[in-house]
Amino acid sequence: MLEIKDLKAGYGRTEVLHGVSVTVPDDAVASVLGHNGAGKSTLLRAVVGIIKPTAGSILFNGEDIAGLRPHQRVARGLAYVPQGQQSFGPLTTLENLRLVADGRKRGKALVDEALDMFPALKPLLARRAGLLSGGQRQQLAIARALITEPTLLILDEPTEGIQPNVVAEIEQTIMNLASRSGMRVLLVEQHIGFALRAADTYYVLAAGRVSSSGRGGASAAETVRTAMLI
Amino acid sequence: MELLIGQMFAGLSLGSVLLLAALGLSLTFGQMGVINMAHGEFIMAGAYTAFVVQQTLGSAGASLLVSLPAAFLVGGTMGLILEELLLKRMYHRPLDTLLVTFGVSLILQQVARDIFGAPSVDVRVPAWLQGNVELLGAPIPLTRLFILALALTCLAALALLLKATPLGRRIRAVVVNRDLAESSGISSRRTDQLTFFVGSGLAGIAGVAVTLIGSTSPYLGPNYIVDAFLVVVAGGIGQIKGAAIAAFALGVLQSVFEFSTTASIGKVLILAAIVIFLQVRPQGIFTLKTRSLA
Amino acid sequence: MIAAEQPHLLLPQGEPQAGGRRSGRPQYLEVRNLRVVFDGFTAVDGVNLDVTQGDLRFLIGPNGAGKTTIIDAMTGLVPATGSVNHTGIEILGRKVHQIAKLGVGRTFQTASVFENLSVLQNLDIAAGARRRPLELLRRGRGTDPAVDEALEIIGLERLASKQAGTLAHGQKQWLEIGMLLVQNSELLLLDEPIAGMSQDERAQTGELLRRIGANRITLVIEHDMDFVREYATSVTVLAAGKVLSEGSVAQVQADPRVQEVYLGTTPAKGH
Amino acid sequence: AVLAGCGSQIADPAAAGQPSGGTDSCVDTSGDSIKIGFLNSLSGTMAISETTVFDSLTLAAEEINADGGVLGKQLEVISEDGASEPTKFAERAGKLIQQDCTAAVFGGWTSSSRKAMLPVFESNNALLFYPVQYEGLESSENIFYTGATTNQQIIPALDYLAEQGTKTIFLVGSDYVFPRTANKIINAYAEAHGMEIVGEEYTPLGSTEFSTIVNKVRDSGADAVFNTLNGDSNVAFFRQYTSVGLTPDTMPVVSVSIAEEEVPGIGLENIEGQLTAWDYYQTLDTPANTAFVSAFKDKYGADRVTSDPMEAAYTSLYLWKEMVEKAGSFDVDKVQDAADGVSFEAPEGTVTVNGENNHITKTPRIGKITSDGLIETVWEAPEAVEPDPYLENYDWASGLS
Amino acid sequence: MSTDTVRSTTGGFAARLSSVRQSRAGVLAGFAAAAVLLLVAAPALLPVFSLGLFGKFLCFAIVAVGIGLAWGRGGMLTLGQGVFFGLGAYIMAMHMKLADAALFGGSGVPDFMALYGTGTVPGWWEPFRSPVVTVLAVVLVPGLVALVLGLAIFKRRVKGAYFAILSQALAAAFAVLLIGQQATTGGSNGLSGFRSFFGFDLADPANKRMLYLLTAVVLLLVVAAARQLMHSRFGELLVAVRDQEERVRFLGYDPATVKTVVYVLAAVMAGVAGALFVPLVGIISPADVGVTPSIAFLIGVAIGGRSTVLGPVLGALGVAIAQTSLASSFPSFWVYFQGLLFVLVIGFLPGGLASLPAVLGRLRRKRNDDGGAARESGPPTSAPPVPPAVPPAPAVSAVASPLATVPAAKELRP
Ligand SMILES: Nc1ncnc2c1ncn2[C@@H]1O[C@H](COP(=O)(O)OP(=O)(O)OP(=O)(O)O)[C@@H](O)[C@H]1O
Ligand SMILES: Nc1ncnc2c1ncn2[C@@H]1O[C@H](COP(=O)(O)OP(=O)(O)OP(=O)(O)O)[C@@H](O)[C@H]1O
Ligand SMILES: NC(N)=O
Ligand SMILES: [Mg+2]
Ligand SMILES: [Mg+2]
Repeated sequence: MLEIKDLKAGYGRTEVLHGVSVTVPDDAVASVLGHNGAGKSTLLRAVVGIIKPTAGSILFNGEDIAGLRPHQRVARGLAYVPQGQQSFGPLTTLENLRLVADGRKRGKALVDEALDMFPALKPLLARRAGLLSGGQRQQLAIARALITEPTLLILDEPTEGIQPNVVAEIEQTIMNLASRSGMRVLLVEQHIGFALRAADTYYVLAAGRVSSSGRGGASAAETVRTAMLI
Repeated sequence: MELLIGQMFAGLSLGSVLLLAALGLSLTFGQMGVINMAHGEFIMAGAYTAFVVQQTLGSAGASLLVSLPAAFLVGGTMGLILEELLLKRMYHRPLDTLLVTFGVSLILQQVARDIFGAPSVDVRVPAWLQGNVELLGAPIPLTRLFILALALTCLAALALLLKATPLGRRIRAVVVNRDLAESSGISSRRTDQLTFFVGSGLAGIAGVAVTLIGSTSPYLGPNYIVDAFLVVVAGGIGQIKGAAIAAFALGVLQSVFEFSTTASIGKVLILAAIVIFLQVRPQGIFTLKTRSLA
Repeated sequence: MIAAEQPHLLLPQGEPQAGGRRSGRPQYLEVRNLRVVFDGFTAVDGVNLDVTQGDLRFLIGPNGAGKTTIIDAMTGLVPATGSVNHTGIEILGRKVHQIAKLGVGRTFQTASVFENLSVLQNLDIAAGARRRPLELLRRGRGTDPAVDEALEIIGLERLASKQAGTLAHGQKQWLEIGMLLVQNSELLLLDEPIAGMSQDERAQTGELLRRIGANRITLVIEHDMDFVREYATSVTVLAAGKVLSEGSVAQVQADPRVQEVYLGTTPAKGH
Repeated sequence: AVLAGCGSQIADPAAAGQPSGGTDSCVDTSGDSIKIGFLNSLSGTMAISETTVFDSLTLAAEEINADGGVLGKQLEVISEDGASEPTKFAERAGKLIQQDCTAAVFGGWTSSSRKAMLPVFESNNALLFYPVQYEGLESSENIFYTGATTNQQIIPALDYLAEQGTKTIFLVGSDYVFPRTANKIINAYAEAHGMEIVGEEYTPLGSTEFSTIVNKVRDSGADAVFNTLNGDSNVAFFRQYTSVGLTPDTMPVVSVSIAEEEVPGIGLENIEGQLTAWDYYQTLDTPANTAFVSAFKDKYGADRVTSDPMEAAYTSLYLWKEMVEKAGSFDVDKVQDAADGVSFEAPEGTVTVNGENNHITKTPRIGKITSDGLIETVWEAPEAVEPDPYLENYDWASGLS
Repeated sequence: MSTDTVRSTTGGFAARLSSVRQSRAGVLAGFAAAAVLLLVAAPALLPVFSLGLFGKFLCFAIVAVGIGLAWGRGGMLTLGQGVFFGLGAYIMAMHMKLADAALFGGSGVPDFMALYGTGTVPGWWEPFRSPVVTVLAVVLVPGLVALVLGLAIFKRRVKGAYFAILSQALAAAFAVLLIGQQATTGGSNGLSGFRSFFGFDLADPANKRMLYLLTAVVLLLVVAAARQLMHSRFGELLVAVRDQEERVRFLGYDPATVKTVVYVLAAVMAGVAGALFVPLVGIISPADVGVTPSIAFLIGVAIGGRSTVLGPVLGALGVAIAQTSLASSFPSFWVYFQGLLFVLVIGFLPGGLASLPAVLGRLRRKRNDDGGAARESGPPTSAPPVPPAVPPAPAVSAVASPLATVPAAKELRP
């Protein structure tokens, strides 16, 4: 599904990723873990196309998408929820959703489905997204991503700032989608528990390189903790 | 009485000219954050389009109607070129766009001078717009009525575009956060181009309108640019209805000031009024509140 | 890293404890009937809150409960009614910068630092609000010892001359905490300070909070219950703009209403 | 060093500011050519008008050179751009005098450009030839005024209106020195002649919004409008004037700053039949004018027109030639001494320099804009009028200066 | 200055923070060289006319230093410096008119007032008969006006494009107001025809030289002051306010005060420049104070490098010289040229010529990794707008350090 090979990328003169290879197999969820500043978000930004890699390749369903602009990648089935509860502030919650639903055949239905998944948004439809609380904005961001009916959902710390019982729901939603609709997930997550429960494969990123990787599942937790301590 | 009605209408009519000049800006400035000082020259391009169309078609009546869409295209295309060549790399430095486009406006004025010559050219008013109708004894020029109607039509069309169409949503989304828009599947380039095309096209239409009442010369732009920006600022950036209210308010206010004092003092008073107004509402008539630093 | 002879300016001895440390005349925060209304929507609805110096108080509650809004109100960002008393001084109704001068410091849910200045310059500016005008005009020669120490505490020494805009998310949050430290705030308001940090970084941050909280009034907003359990000395639960429950971590965790609206009926263990 | 740099303090005000020995002219008369300067706005808002003056100055220089030059020397023209800014005019004048060492400078249009240059020419004891009608109340040893002063344009226009039975006048002008001073004179005239000024309005230069003014004009019911608007404002004014139903028949407008080249831009339908006041029109039927117009069209194209300031500029260069040849020298003092009485067969008729005030005699003419876009004379003074910049010969004007 | 801090990893924070100190000797040497050039070489080499012209350029350079502070460092795009320039200039001109009238006229009434006005001196002119009041007013009036405007504008958090447009409208209104008051301000003619300057005969070349020297000294002082300010803590604070005004509040500063201080400074510089301009040039008119001259002040600043100390000065001088030499020979070409300068420099070299070495260096490096097309839409929003400035090559750094840049403002979107 997604194959990242020897990816190098950074900002201006500073290289952040020094040759990272990460694969999301056709039937799996992959988690990326790592410290603050390890380059996790940078990796996702490169996959989505917000920054331009200086070397390496990104194959999506066999096609090298490294030269495509982000919206073209979205059209091919990628969806991205960036870190930091981003949304379109001056637009209302509903407009945020319709924005991505526009031009899709099932647009209207997709918005409704997303709202069913995040019922907390329903009373907020007419409020401008810029006025929502952090957690509300984050739910909106995930809902927006799901409306594009992605085949690969890329999430950057999706549960950051979300209340515990909703975290559990989000976790459940994502895992359900992955197993039922065949949507694949590339997840950056600091909660080792969630990251590994969800993941079939995990990668630990340290200082811009993959320092360890393996099969997911709760049993991997110890290995990952040790890997991250070094 | 007669004079009073005449003056009321003069205010509205001045407001409609201001609104036409400012509508496009409320898109390119209000929505996209570009401070396009060449907007005045796009207006000028619209005016010269009316001239060229009239030279080609001969008939003033038909040519006015042809000029409107033609000027929209000409203004829009110039905007597109400007966006593509320069502005697209400057969205993160809005203040710099002011200076770059000031340079562009100098160049465009000189280009117009080199093509059409320095003296103003004559765009004839079609027969059906010559003269006036009487309203309780006050003559209401048909040209002014036409401009008022044109401004209101453009206003309605633009408001509809922004509020109720997918393009409108995109325009508003892209300006907030390009990267997020891109990664939500929106082509920010396409959206920027369309927005700028429409905004600059509106300047072209304004240009056709002003040929009916003023001169068509290379130096037409600077007459409108400062006032047009003031309208957008007073209305609240990105607020179409704010711009509309501000335009008519300024129009009426100016004609009152001008009537009771002189044109020069009137201009100064208008500015003082705006500064005082911004003390009360620093973000203009309408504002979008956002939270803390988010 | 700190030379032994250098006195610790920012880190007091001791640990925070429930109800605060009451040696001498302690500082305190007393919030009474705080109310914030946005166009008819009541985001904070008559909140009372008492925090004493040395207490590490956590503020939890569902998304949209009004936690950030409370901090916004206390720092002058949104208009509010009621009273916020910081050790005898009413701070409600003052301007943002005046409140900051009274020793109230905050961080933001989305980290916000001066992106074009270096880490060091960020700290230097934060340290400088109390400088006299003439001092401002002189070159920032010899750095404040407090700045040096803060840099060490937040672990960014190696990045001291890096532009703050290029820091990773979590690093910015540390920098913000460092800025609070050098700012010499007595009342710390931290909005989700560990969001986006890895487990061990959370632990480090927790320890840091514990150390700096011992002689300060500290109010932390957080959703990570593991973290709350580990470091909170007391907890206030907010829901729909009202205080729902207050007490020790164990107390509020046991409160069925808290479980219902916030934790989930089967508390996720260490998600 | 700084103290040593201090120059003279003013001990004797009478002597100070006068050209001292230190400002000796650097004009080089040794070669077989002589330098002169043209100083016009070739850029900026005034370029529209001033380039036409530049064109006719250039024509005159070429003709003179083809005819053997001045005192046998070919004219070498140095042209500078005043850029429509008074400061620039002052600076460039300084350059033409001090750095280029020209024998005389020709140009300027707005009163502000002239006022800016005046001290420069006086303190350097150099010569400026200024070719545009202006507000009068000035005369300098160092400036020759070849455009009309008020008694050669404004007062005749008022006389004409009075003769037509005009009782009430509305004044409309651009907000600068010429219109304001002209209107002061008109007010004094009106008072003395039993006319009433029913309105006086100014708009900023370049203004295009005239609804209010046009409403006021219409409401005033004046017999005529006296228009001192400048440039593009005229286009807007006349368009809006006609759109409220005002016509030359109902309320004629006399304009003193609209010349032949401005008519097309205003649009014939808006201005045909309105009046102007000048001393020259392209349609004048004199041999000198026929030659001038055809030479001009030969050089610049058949579609170009000639106007009063162009003619005055053309004339100014010839007048200087006559003065120099009469003095037999390029020396400023000698030219000044020789100036009085020098005359030239100009396109507008014979003009003669008045050595008292350095203005020239001119023949005022009222014109009417015709259907071919030119201006035909409808009234002209029986003979050339002596210049009277301070209106000393008009009792009613005694309070003006 | 952040540029050379990058490399020094040892030596303690103090050295890092004030790394500019290392080039102190170089700066002093440069300053001395500039002083010699301006105060000794130029008066010796240039003829009086050119010296006067050059003096006028120095006036523009003084204005430019203030704009560099307000715009380059403070992020306040002030399109209305003409107002302050004009205030200083008109105050000086009024004094000179009155002094001339007293010296030469007898009546004590300036010539133009007799012509266009009532023939009496209006009350608000009277204070400027006094040389002391005049000199004080030249500094205080623009400063006070800026103070009032600044407080009104910045306290109400009017900023960014709002501020720019408002300041531009102010310039327009100021010019219109001056033109409208012909009887007392000379209208569009302005004030001109001065003969004496504080009792010195303006026709005397020695006095012209003295005026020039005075201007040069003022410029040197202004540059020194600006440099000190930029490298002080206040300078850093200013950058912080420019980039994130809201955040600064939470540290206990009032950004409105910070901005007002700089705005007032810039206004005073413009006012003093205006006051020097009048005796040097011999005229001040509304055409020198309106929208166009106000924007023209900016172009040199942008070209030289807005956020540097010397950039604005060199830029202003360069543009003025280029204009004088090119404009007259090719008037319409100059318009194109000027337009292109704006477009090219601001569009493609926002750091001005001062950033040219860094930019060239970056281009050279970029040549090898030129592929892909993904980043057309500019850097990610979290990134600083201009890539971090590159440390200059060690050999250059001492010399170039006065020009060292802080990356251009990240302007908050309105
Ligand atoms: N816009 C930027 N410009 C320059 N450098 C950046 C930028 N964003 C991030 N970096 C640098 O890249 C490195 C990796 O950052 P990244 O955001 O990818 O880390 P991360 O692993 O996502 O950390 P976190 O868990 O805190 O989100 C950091 O050292 C950071 O300083
Ligand atoms: N300016 C505003 N106008 C209208 N509603 C607002 C405004 N600011 C906040 N709100 C609303 O007030 C409520 C409280 O928001 P607040 O940010 O305080 O929540 P929170 O408790 O911090 O949530 P989170 O944990 O998700 O960050 C939310 O429903 C939010 O949408
Ligand atoms: N002299 C004039 N017309 O300004
Ligand atoms: Mg990250
Ligand atoms: Mg919150």
